[in-house]
Amino acid sequence: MRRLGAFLLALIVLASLAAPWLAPYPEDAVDPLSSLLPPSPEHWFGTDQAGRDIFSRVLYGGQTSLLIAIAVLGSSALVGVALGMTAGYAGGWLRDVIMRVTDIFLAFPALLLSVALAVVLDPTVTTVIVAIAATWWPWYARLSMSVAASVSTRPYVDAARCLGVPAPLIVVRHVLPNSLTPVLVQLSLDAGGVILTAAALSYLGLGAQDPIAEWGLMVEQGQSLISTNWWVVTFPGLAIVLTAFAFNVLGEGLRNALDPRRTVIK
Amino acid sequence: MIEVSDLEVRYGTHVAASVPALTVRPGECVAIVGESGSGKSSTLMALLGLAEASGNVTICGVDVLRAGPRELRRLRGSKAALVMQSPQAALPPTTRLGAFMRRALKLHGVRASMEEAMRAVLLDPALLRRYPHEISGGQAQRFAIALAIALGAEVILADEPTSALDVTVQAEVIAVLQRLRAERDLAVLMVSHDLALVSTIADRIVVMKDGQVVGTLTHPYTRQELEAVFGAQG
Amino acid sequence: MVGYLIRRLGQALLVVAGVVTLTFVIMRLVPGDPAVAYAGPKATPEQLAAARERFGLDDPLAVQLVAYLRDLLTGDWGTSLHSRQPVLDDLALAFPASLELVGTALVIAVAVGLPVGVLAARFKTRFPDFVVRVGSMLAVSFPVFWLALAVQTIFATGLGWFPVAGEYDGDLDTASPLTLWTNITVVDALITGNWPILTSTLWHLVLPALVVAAYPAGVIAQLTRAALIEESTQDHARLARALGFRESTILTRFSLRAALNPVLALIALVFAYSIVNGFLVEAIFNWPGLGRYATTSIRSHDTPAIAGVTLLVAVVYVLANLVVDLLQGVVDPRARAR
Amino acid sequence: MRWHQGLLVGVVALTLSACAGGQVRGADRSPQPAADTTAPTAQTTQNAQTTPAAQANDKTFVYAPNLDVVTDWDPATSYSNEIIAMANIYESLTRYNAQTQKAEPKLATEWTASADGKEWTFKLREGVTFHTGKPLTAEVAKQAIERTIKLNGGAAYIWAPVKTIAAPDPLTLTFSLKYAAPLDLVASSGYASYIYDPDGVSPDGDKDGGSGPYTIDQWAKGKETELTLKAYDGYWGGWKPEQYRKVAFRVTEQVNTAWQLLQSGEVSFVPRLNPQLFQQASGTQGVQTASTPSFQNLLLLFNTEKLDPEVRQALQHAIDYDGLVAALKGAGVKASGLVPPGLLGHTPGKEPVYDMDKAHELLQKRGFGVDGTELELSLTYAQGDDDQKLLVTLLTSALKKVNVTVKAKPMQWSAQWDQGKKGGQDIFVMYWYPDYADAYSWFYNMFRTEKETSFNLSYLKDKEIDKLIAGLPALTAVDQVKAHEAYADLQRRILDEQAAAAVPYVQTYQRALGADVKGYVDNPAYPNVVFFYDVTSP
Repeated sequence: MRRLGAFLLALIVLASLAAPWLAPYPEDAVDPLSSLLPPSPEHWFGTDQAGRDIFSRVLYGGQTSLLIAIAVLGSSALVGVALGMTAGYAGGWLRDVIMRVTDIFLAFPALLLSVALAVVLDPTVTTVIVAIAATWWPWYARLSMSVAASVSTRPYVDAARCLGVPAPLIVVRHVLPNSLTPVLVQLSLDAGGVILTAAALSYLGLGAQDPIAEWGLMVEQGQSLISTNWWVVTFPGLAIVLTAFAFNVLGEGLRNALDPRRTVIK
Repeated sequence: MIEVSDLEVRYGTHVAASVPALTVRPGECVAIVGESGSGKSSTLMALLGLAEASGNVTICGVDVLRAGPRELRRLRGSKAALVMQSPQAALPPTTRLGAFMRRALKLHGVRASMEEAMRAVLLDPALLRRYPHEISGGQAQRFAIALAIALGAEVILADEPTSALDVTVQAEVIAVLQRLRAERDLAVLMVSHDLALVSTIADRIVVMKDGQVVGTLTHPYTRQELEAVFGAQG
Repeated sequence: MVGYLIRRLGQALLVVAGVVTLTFVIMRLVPGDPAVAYAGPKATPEQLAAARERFGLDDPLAVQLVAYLRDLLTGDWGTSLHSRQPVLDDLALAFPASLELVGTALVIAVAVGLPVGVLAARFKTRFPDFVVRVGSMLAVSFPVFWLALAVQTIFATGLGWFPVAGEYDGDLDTASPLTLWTNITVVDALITGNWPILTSTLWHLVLPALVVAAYPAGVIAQLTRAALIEESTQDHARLARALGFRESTILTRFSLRAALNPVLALIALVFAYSIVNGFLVEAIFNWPGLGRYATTSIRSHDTPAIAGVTLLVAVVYVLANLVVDLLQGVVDPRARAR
Repeated sequence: MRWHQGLLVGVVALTLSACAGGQVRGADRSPQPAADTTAPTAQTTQNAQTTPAAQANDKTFVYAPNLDVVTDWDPATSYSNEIIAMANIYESLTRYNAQTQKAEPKLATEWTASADGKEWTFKLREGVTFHTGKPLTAEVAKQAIERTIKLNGGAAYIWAPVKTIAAPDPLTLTFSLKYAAPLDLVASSGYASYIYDPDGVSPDGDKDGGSGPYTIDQWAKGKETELTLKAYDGYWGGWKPEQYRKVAFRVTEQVNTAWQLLQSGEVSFVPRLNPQLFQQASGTQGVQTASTPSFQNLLLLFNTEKLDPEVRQALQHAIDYDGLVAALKGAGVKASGLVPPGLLGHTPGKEPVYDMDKAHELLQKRGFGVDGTELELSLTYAQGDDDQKLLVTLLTSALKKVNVTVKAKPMQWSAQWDQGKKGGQDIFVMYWYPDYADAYSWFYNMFRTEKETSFNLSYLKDKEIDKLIAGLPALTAVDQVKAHEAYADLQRRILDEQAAAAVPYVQTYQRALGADVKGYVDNPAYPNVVFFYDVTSP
């Protein structure tokens, strides 16, 4: 199972990174006269309303989606784990404060907070990253907090405390390594979700804007042409499904390999 | 009645335990002793056909390793009963004790009085309405024994029955076990790492180390014999 | 138990207050003048000034926030700038339809996800398990708006098996008028025995509900399978096996109830998530839920309305969690001891 | 366990009782005789002639708008999408005809203006009653217009020239103005010009004070079929069997969903399809299309304070006008000057030219261009508008070739307008449409010097142009030939000399209707309005 996921993902990452060479046309080559051509040998996926080659844009779109996924997961894991660690290790009132803030962000429907933020900052790819990260870090905070809390009760952590080792050092050397596995597993599981949310944001017109190639945006643009030019909306949609599926399969495989016993609710 | 000969318990390719010969006659109590990881629990599981094993095991006339699933299911519970280490965890958390026992009795088509079985292990029948987490460890262990008796088991396999309990409660459970063994001529095979406790009730002690039987002591044991077997490891 | 409940309610209120403040502050940072949404795109400067004055848009942010929170407590959720109606009335009108859609979707998701999860756990590592795992992973990989478009084009327009859009046939409004009690069409139709509207609404509900149900069904199946497998490795399952119970009985009788705990918690979480997912589906299927109101509010950045929608979804999330807490007590006796 | 169930049951009962009581949604609320709603089914219409009392034609005209219909029920302040219903419930003194470019009689049968265009007298139609039963008199008309002016909402500013209104006799209405203005055109406006019975006005749409052919039947805000209208039997124009007696507005956000509903016959009219669907519609059986130039054009307003004149002229030449109109596939037609066709002041022959060499030449004059310094321009346009996105895409890639980078930012109107008022961008892209059929609206709003910027988003400050604009109303009222010359002169100054703006195209309405709808005429003076009384179905 895991091999399938890894293979699919490698394929997608390679195709996206190699977009500049693989793609037959530049990302934003506009050609109004050849707008909305059906799939053909020159245009494998056909062209969109502005006459741009959809196959090339799907490849470039891969770059955008992967960039968003990595940036969101990276930043939210960083913030989440840091907060989670301090909360888990420190305990007491600090833990409660952090947990309440996390609850507030958790209670906030992810898409709505992203939409609210995207409306505030003008719609660009960075906005999407900030908006989704703002709703994703609580998961990692809560996860790493529970792990840190259990790890910090282990005898060897108490022993280190008795030796007067400063708290931050204990956290970094002892608590952090043990908490990484569940967080890592969760990251791979969440990647699919991030891509879907980013696509939803762009679909609502609050994410990446023209002429940047972004799958959600391409679906939105092609949506009203579904009964006349089906290919404009179909291929970007399939790209989203395939990538999210690959991430999910890899995540599932990783979870079973690294962490067979823990079932983590996302 | 339990008869075992050249039993080998395997996890994939790794041989967890091998027992050349072991018999437990009705009314007799035999204990398998050894550190954790010496393969004693796997042996017990193999006796009920719940672990991959070769050789031959007959319990109450049933050749366990070659019996079909239906025959095995009839053996388990009604002839051979298992008592596990952590009492609470061994009972389904969301089912009341009485309901669980009633369903087990129905499964084996045994009509027995649950109240009588509870009294036999000195438990108040009213506890039947409780959930597992609403009773103590000792009570849970005795309930497991009551379950075995109610089903009419002739053989009891106990996997570290008392190690999770504190000393006073241990004595109660052992006393009940001893009394029932005598009254009902039960064959008891117990697995434990607590030598002191075992030496008070077991007729014979089989000592295992790293999956091998390293010695068998018969009651009464002299200090020398014990040291000879255990002292050697230092 | 009551003490525990009060503490949970306290936490819930705190969370909701936090969500409201967060939304309000974010919305007020939005560039552009909210008064335009009220006064109209071609309003004259005086009309804009009048609108700003009426809604106190010129006061400092803190004053506006305090005023907004105070009104909130008295049930005044502010006036929506673009619909010029009290926000609470707009929500009361539009939300039941979203509730109807998401509620049906969740019923389908549980009805499909749970048994499929049990099936996968029962035949662990064998073919049915593989099919369920791949299927559920696919279900959670679909972008809901794209799935809605595909399903509508294939089953409604293409094959014509289902209606293209709408909550029920338009002419039914006169042919067999519906008496409103809860504003949820299916419930009202059921209560007043209005069969034509009931059948028509259910028929219109099939496609959108299935689309919204895809994600929850997937995650429920995955979690049920994982929870069941974990339960079946516990000691009590081994004892049950030692007592001669058959594997399937162990799964359904003993392990399932214990595994329901995490699944219930998941349902509360997925419920709030699906409401927002529903917004995207409503636009495509012309479903008169909160989606249209939410997207219009966001587009005309109508702060009170957006804050109202967010608050409503947050309250639903908190309520769902509370209900789940109660249900967990019913399902799993251990939870009651908490 | 027990009290859990108690709590749950309690909660459910609470929500049930708290919600709306037993209010019946479908049934009629106004005092219509019950017989009216249970209209006989289709087959009985054949024998309609034999029983004149029976219903002539109960077919419903279903209009599928893409936005919520009603925001404001008050005819005085209504200023948004509800015009598509209000124009059928309320009537004005006159109605504009785009073919003759003149205002034609409606509630006023005839009218005269004094030589100086400051005194106007309107003769009112006899036998007209409002839906409240009250007959139409000059006194009621006077009250209505004065209430609209007092409320000063929506497009009330159109009555700015009015000094006093008088009702010498029940059927004569006279206006005296502060300055000459084309009052017949003003009275034909789509907004704030309705003549209504103030007692009939109600904010929650359960009754109306209109005199039009239809009255409100049922308003269910937020529902898919948001609004239904029904025929007003006492309408002065009378009723013929083939006319529609019922109208339903079924809100459909997605254009693709609207197209499916039209094909399946569930909807009779879709106001806007995208160009591709429109092309397919013209070839589809059971569907007819109508394409008419509107009074709405797309404008690029260049920041006259920040950009040099040569740069502005270069930008005028850098728009691929033909490529854009081709890509729009009929949704727009090339514009000639600021004033769309069908309005007084439209000057043919001013079509702009796409000429990148000339543009580059102009840029080089100011030190820009391929070998000059890179020019960066900020542009704002409407978020989510496909046509504007297309223009921006074409303009960005064209200017890239001459070393000009365009930072385009899609924004919501309120944010875009707010930034525009503070002079925050180089190019401001937006649509404009007049409130009434008079070209004056473009010049008064967008090119007249403003102390506090409202719509003059090219920040033009030119005394000469201001003077010419101020003279327009009087000329339109008194001497239309001179008015036309004044418009031509103004456009030469604004577009050619100052190069303050570029007008890529005039939007064409692309309507799609059911095949059975006959007699539909698209009147651009009333955006997206279908006059249901004027259409018939066999």
